[in-house]
Amino acid sequence: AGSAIVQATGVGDFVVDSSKAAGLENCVEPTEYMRRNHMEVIRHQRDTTVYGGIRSTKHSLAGCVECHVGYDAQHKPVGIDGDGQFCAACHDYAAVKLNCFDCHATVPQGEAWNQVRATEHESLLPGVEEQAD
Amino acid sequence: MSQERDREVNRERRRFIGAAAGAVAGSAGGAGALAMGALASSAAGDADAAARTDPVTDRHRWGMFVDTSKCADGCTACVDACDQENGLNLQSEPHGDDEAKWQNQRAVWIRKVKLRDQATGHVTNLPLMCQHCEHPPCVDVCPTGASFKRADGIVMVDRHTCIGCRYCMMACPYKARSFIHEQVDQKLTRAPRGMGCVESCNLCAHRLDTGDISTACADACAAENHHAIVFGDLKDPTSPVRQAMAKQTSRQIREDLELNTGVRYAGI
Amino acid sequence: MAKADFEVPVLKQYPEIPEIEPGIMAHASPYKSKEEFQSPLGFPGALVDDWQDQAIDKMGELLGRYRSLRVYLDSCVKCGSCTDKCHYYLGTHDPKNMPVGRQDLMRKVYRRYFTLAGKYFPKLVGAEDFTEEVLADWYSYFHQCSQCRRCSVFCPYGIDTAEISMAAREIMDHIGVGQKYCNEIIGKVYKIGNNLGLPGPALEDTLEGLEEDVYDETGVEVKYPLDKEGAEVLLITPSADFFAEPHVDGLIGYGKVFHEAGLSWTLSSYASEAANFGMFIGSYENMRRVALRIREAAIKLGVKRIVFGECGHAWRVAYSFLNTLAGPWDFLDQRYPIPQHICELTYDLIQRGKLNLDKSRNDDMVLTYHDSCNVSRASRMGDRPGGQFDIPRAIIRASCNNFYDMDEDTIRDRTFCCGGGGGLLTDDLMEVRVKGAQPRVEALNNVIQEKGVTHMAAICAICKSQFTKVLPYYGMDMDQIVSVHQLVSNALVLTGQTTDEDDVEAADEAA
Amino acid sequence: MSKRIVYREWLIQPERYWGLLAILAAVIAIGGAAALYMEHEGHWVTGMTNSVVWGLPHVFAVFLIVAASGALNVASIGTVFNKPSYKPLGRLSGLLAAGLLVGGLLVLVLDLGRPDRLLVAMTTYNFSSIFAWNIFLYTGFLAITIGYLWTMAERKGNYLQRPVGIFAFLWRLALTTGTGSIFGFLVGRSAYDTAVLAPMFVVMSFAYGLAIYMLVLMTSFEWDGRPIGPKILKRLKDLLGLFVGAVLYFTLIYHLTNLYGAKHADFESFLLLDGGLYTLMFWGGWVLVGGLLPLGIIYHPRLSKDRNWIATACALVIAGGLAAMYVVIIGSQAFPLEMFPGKTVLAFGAPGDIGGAVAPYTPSLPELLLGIGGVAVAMLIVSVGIRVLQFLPESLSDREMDGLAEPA
Amino acid sequence: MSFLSTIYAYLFYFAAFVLVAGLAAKVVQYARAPAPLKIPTTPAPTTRSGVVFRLTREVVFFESLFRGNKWIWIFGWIFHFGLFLVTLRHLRYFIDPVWAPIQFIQPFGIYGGIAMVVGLAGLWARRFLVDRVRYITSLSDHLILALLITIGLSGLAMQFLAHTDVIRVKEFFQGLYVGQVMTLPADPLLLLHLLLVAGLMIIFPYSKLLHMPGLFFSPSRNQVDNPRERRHVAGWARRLEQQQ
Ligand code: HEC
Ligand code: HEC
Ligand code: HEC
Ligand code: HEM
Ligand code: HEM
Ligand code: SF4
Ligand code: SF4
Ligand code: SF4
Ligand code: SF4
Ligand code: SF4
Ligand code: SF4
Repeated sequence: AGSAIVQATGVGDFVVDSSKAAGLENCVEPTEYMRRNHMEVIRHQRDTTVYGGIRSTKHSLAGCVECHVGYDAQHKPVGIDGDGQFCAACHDYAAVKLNCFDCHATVPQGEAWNQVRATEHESLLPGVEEQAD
Repeated sequence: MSQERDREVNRERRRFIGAAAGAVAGSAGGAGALAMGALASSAAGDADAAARTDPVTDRHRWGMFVDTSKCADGCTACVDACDQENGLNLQSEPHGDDEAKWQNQRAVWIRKVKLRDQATGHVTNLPLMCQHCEHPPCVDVCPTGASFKRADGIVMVDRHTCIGCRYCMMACPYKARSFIHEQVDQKLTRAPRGMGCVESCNLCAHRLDTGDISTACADACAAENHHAIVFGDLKDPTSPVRQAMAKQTSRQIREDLELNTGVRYAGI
Repeated sequence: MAKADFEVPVLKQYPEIPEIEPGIMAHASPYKSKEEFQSPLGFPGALVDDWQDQAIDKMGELLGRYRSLRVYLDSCVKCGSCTDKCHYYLGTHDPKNMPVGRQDLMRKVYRRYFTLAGKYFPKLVGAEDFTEEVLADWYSYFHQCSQCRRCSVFCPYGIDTAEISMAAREIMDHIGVGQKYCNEIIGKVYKIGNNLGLPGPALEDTLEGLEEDVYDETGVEVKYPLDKEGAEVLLITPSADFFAEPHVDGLIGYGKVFHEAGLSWTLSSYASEAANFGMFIGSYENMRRVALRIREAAIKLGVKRIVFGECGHAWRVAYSFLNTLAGPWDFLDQRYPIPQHICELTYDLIQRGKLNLDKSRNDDMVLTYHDSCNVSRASRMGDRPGGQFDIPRAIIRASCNNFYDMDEDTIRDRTFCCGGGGGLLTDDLMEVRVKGAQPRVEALNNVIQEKGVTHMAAICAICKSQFTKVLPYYGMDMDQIVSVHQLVSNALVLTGQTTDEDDVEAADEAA
Repeated sequence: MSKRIVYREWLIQPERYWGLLAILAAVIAIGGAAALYMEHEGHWVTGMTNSVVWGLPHVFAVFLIVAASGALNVASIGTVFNKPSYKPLGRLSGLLAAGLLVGGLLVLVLDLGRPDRLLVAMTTYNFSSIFAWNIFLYTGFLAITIGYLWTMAERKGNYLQRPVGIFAFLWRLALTTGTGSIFGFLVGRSAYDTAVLAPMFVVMSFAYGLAIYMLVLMTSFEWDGRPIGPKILKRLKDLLGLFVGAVLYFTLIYHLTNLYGAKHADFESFLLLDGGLYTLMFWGGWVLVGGLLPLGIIYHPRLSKDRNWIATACALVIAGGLAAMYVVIIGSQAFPLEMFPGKTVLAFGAPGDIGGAVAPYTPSLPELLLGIGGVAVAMLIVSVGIRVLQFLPESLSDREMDGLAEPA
Repeated sequence: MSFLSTIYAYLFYFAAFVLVAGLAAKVVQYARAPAPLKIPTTPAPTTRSGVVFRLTREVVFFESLFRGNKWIWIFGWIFHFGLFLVTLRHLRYFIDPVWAPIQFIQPFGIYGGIAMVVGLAGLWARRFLVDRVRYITSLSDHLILALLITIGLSGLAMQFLAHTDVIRVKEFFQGLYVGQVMTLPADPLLLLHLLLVAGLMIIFPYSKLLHMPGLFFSPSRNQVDNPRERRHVAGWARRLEQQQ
């Protein structure tokens, strides 16, 4: 799959068709900018999160994964660093080592407290209606 | 699969969460908005009550009070909850490792300790995790500054700069830290983890940062109706933790080191 | 101390790299050759009219003939590693005596006529036309190179300025600008058989004298045969060995060694010269012509082995080129190296315990050893790399008790030239010779001061002549230089030799 | 004109030299493979655990680093304390120091959990950490040693030799103190919580460094057929005796202070009486092999004149030194942290997790190979160094040395 | 496909042609020039494998230079080793899929780039500071250093200051293989970098950069020291023999 993706030209080459991103216009920053500078963006986000406790999703790695992760026929997410998947396809092509996923989840799984759990948690709070699971 | 497990935990949680609910009441709207995936809006004034857009400050210092007399023999709810919350249960013993050694090699953020007084024979139970020292020796010794104390008093490891030298483990008097000895295949988005770095209890920082003033271990203990762990802001006299400490005398483990720990114990 | 009409360099305790003084040696050039010396070698007698074109043509021809020249002229990156390695630069401070400076004299012409960049952007790459001034520089500075190859050792690409000097001299010879000293000598070899022009009878005389001397001294009849047909070994030795001091002591030594080994040997009056100045002028043809005399002599005398005496560049031509120039040597005994160095032969005998050496007989000397450049950097002895360093030292250590090496940076393959090699051993280049000897003499001076060294041994006729002449300029004695086989000769107790004590005993018995 | 010391490259036979390099390279390759294995699999393949976090590699690394500092002592004696007869020994001393340090650091780095982040370690510092300071101390030491070597070798730099030498000397003390303090500042651990540790490391460094230096000197001279006179040998071995004695003395002080601070009495009884392997290592390795035996040889009227015995003494000091490091580094981690005075720990986390008990530690093969690889790196640096550069004086015979002793 | 991309495409076709053809011509010329005499600088190896070992040491460690001058050696070696790493790292633009060892080398290539520039700076400094080297330096020597250092600095600037779209760069060069002109990102640094690289490729066969093939053809380094054992005669020398 990797080579098929890789051969194409124009912006958006690497975006996996089944991912959420495929249906959207632009990345979190202008795509041209992201192609060149995404590492700076997430690196900055990383420090903001770790030291400042700011976990906004705009530049967060979890955000990248969530939007860019591809899905298989069973609608199961495929690891974003898998062969031919978004990060890996591009990084393999450019031979840039990507070790983020040594630690980080490659599919959205047990997101930060706010993203999945808070929804349920919040329903327990007084004055908030319980939401369906 | 693990998502399902998360949900189950959540269902359980609903039964007991009432106690903590008051503290987070103000955040409900914000948390809800976040859950929709929208961008966090700046929660005016008190940023703690919602996902933050400003860096943490030293207006708070998070800490715990443990009443060892309430900690039940045989209970490990807090340990299990922490394992679930922080993905520690996803660790797997490397093929070929010695079982006993593995117990000593796997990451543990909180452990159940059982003591007997040599004089009286009295048995005490307590949960032991990172004490979030105000003057943390682990931070002092870390060569790269990967071990650090957040402005709000949480001591953590920035695992992007940790080189795995393990000097902090040598320095910590509480054996609170763990080194990841093996490759980790399964991980949660909220708890990244990888071989070669050191980690320890971070007071469930992801919860705090998204506006929830609770930790998995305290919640779990309460859920079991033991209420041995009380979590809160040590700087806020009205916080549950301060109120609990006001009622009982508490001590620090290894008080002689004068680390001014953020976790205090009654009954040791 | 010998008188000099130039400034003799001061010897320092530690070597110093001088600052450059451009042009300071431009005046020093050897006498030009004349018609009578040029024509026997096949060169024009005076500067030809279209010299420029002819020179460029010749250069083109040489570029096609010698890979070394081609590669060396292209490859230099001007790194500077060689700049402080030439003894002539160290002694004269003239930047054109830096090896790369010397090469550049030719390189700039090469670039101008043979490279794209030099043709179109001469300024950019420092290319220049071959003008009279350039030719004058060539004549001066290519005759201030002793072709010692020290620069080649330190050049990352092994660029050997000697090759370039040789080519330059060849080109100059071809346009009629030859050097008198070399070309005259080569002529003598063709005419008489050796550099010094000693005719056969004179040689016979000398050798008889030697036999008598040795007999007087030892009471043993050691023979020094000439033109003896059917001998086992043909000894080819520099003609200086026949009469110059200390060379002749070496020759005496060879004879004793042959005697002890029981080898029948002979010298040849036809090939009575080991030296081959054809190499100095870079002329393959002349070098070959000289070398072929040895082949002829060997065939005529019907010898089985060829052994070379102590001479540096002769050994280079013998070891490295003889097989190429005058081979194949299939008529000789293949069990021995062809040709063999006298040191190899002696060393072998020592190893096999065939020589009875009494070291104490050399106790009046504390020795050091000068690695002659052509031996160290252009040839070999024995069967392993570096044998040319170890074998002579082993012989010296076997023949005397007191031996110290000079500074490591100045010996073995980093040895400094004596300053007189490469066809510079002429009085018209005295200034160059004295200044060029400075680094070697400096190192020698250090061991003299520190280890109490009294004598320096060498295995090269040119070195020996050069030092006897130059050492006095530095306040040393001309006889501080000795032959290696002179030491062997001193220490060797011949079978049946009567020592002083023996004499007494013999007298007692007789009584 | 003052007398020159003539240095020569190491001129042993090429076969022998390349053979030596090949052996060292093979050992290094094995060590490298071991490191690669550890990094690839993770540290679970070592004997290390969350209780004993520093294993055998640290024993080797700390030993090498400490010895590096001590090895430079010989040069210091020559320049700083102006002992002319030590001057010819200076260059080798500098080279050996640099080599040992590089070897030690390499082991240290390869034992990191994330050696790929070395750049992080080199660019982000936490200045309250002794370890961070040590990174400066180590790299600085290397730079200064190289500079020092330059002042010794290059005549234009000779005039700087003394100031640089003094600076190097002070730096060296700081370095060993710093290395000692890595442990000294671990207040939580009974074994380390004492100020004597730093000076003890300083004298240990003198002893180990000198022992290694003497072995290297004697071997390299022997192989190349260069003479070492009995006088200089006697000087060196007397100095070794002095240092070994001092190590024993500080060992005594160390235990006395620990015993005096009553709260460490438990640890002392563990180490001195019932620590099993560690007790054995202490008495048998640290005290006997590393101290008493070598002293016996060094001051023995006859043995002390025999080169082979002197070499044996050096080897014993080295072996004892490794044992001492093992006891200091691993023994004190194995001993449980005392968190609850007056209480017995019945359980500490999940079964098998060591809290109140002595932690088990069995060094694994890869750790050992990595450590030995570091030693080989040091030796490789020294062998190549003396081969290609003029580090070794051509002779240390008494005749040569006498000339130097005269006031310049 | 922009105008600029087309220009660069043709520039690189031309440069590659000059480099390959020029170098090949030179190598053929060297190979065909006979070496009539044995002139290895001793102590020379006496076997072929010994020669390979010697040349390897020269290429990898610059052994002779090391013996000659430590300062030049340090800077020269740092530069070349850096250049070597950079070259390996750059292979990622030219091969697809990228070989594993090249992937592995990537991070080191960046250090290589820094080392290369540091080495060049040192080499350049000595051309001003050492009187002997100043004397032998011509304008072209300065220019080559300037060229390389600018290439290095523009590359590093792309790495650390203003990233370019590496993927497009690779696509551009991959396209050249099949005669397709892909769009080259119009980042000034990249264009400068590539322009100078093309310049380097063009001058390579006509400048002192020939030292690279030169080393392998240098008779004083590549000959086996066995003249006594084996007769060595060049073609023209044999003809000379036969004439007589
Ligand atoms: C809101 C969803 C969303 C999020 C979150 C997001 N992206 Fe994107 N990203 C996109 C879309 C949509 C595109 C394709 C744009 C296009 O085709 O022009 C894209 C394109 C890209 C590209 C260019 C790919 C190409 O083939 O040219 C990169 C690189 C990229 N994203 C990286 C990231 C990173 C890193 C993050 C995390 C900080 C991130 N994205 C987060 C939606 C997202
Ligand atoms: C050794 C483990 C490890 C590696 C490798 C690692 N991270 Fe992280 N990262 C973490 C942990 C742990 C956190 C969470 C810190 C917290 O929750 O306070 C984190 C958090 C982050 C965050 C903020 C959380 C989010 O989802 O946005 C970003 C961004 C991030 N890392 C980026 C990276 C990038 C980029 C890389 C690769 C270059 C990387 N990380 C490699 C462990 C790692
Ligand atoms: C358009 C192709 C492309 C995609 C898609 C892409 N990257 Fe990259 N990324 C690159 C390139 C190219 C570099 C290296 C740039 C360089 O070498 O200067 C890089 C570098 C990085 C770096 C810095 C690595 C280092 O060692 O410095 C990080 C971190 C990174 N990418 C993360 C990601 C993540 C996470 C994703 C997926 C969400 C991703 N990238 C998707 C092209 C891509
Ligand atoms: C087999 C490969 C090569 C070897 C063995 C080699 C070796 C050397 C050596 C020994 C030097 C002299 C020392 C110095 O000045 O740095 C040198 C100089 C130089 N090399 Fe190379 N080189 C090689 C390839 C290259 C290549 C591919 C380039 C260019 C792209 C290059 C560019 C240079 C330059 C510019 C100099 C001169 C530096 C100066 O002006 O000071 N080399 N090389
Ligand atoms: C056609 C050939 C070349 C192309 C396409 C090319 C392209 C590039 C690119 C895109 C970068 C930026 C890398 C990044 O941002 O990650 C870069 C960096 C660099 N380039 Fe080149 N380059 C070429 C040839 C060269 C040559 C011949 C040299 C050296 C003489 C060189 C030296 C460097 C250096 C030192 C860097 C910075 C370090 C690095 O990122 O590797 N490049 N080059
Ligand atoms: S959950 Fe509460 S009672 Fe149970 S072990 Fe933990 S602290 Fe004790
Ligand atoms: S308990 Fe240990 S890990 Fe936690 S802050 Fe204190 S010293 Fe650091
Ligand atoms: S292991 Fe990591 S966090 Fe601990 S001291 Fe070392 S670098 Fe710091
Ligand atoms: S606070 Fe959170 S991280 Fe810390 S022990 Fe409790 S559950 Fe674990
Ligand atoms: S061959 Fe000898 S004399 Fe000639 S330039 Fe080189 S070093 Fe000087
Ligand atoms: S050492 Fe060689 S390359 Fe360097 S300047 Fe001299 S001749 Fe040129």
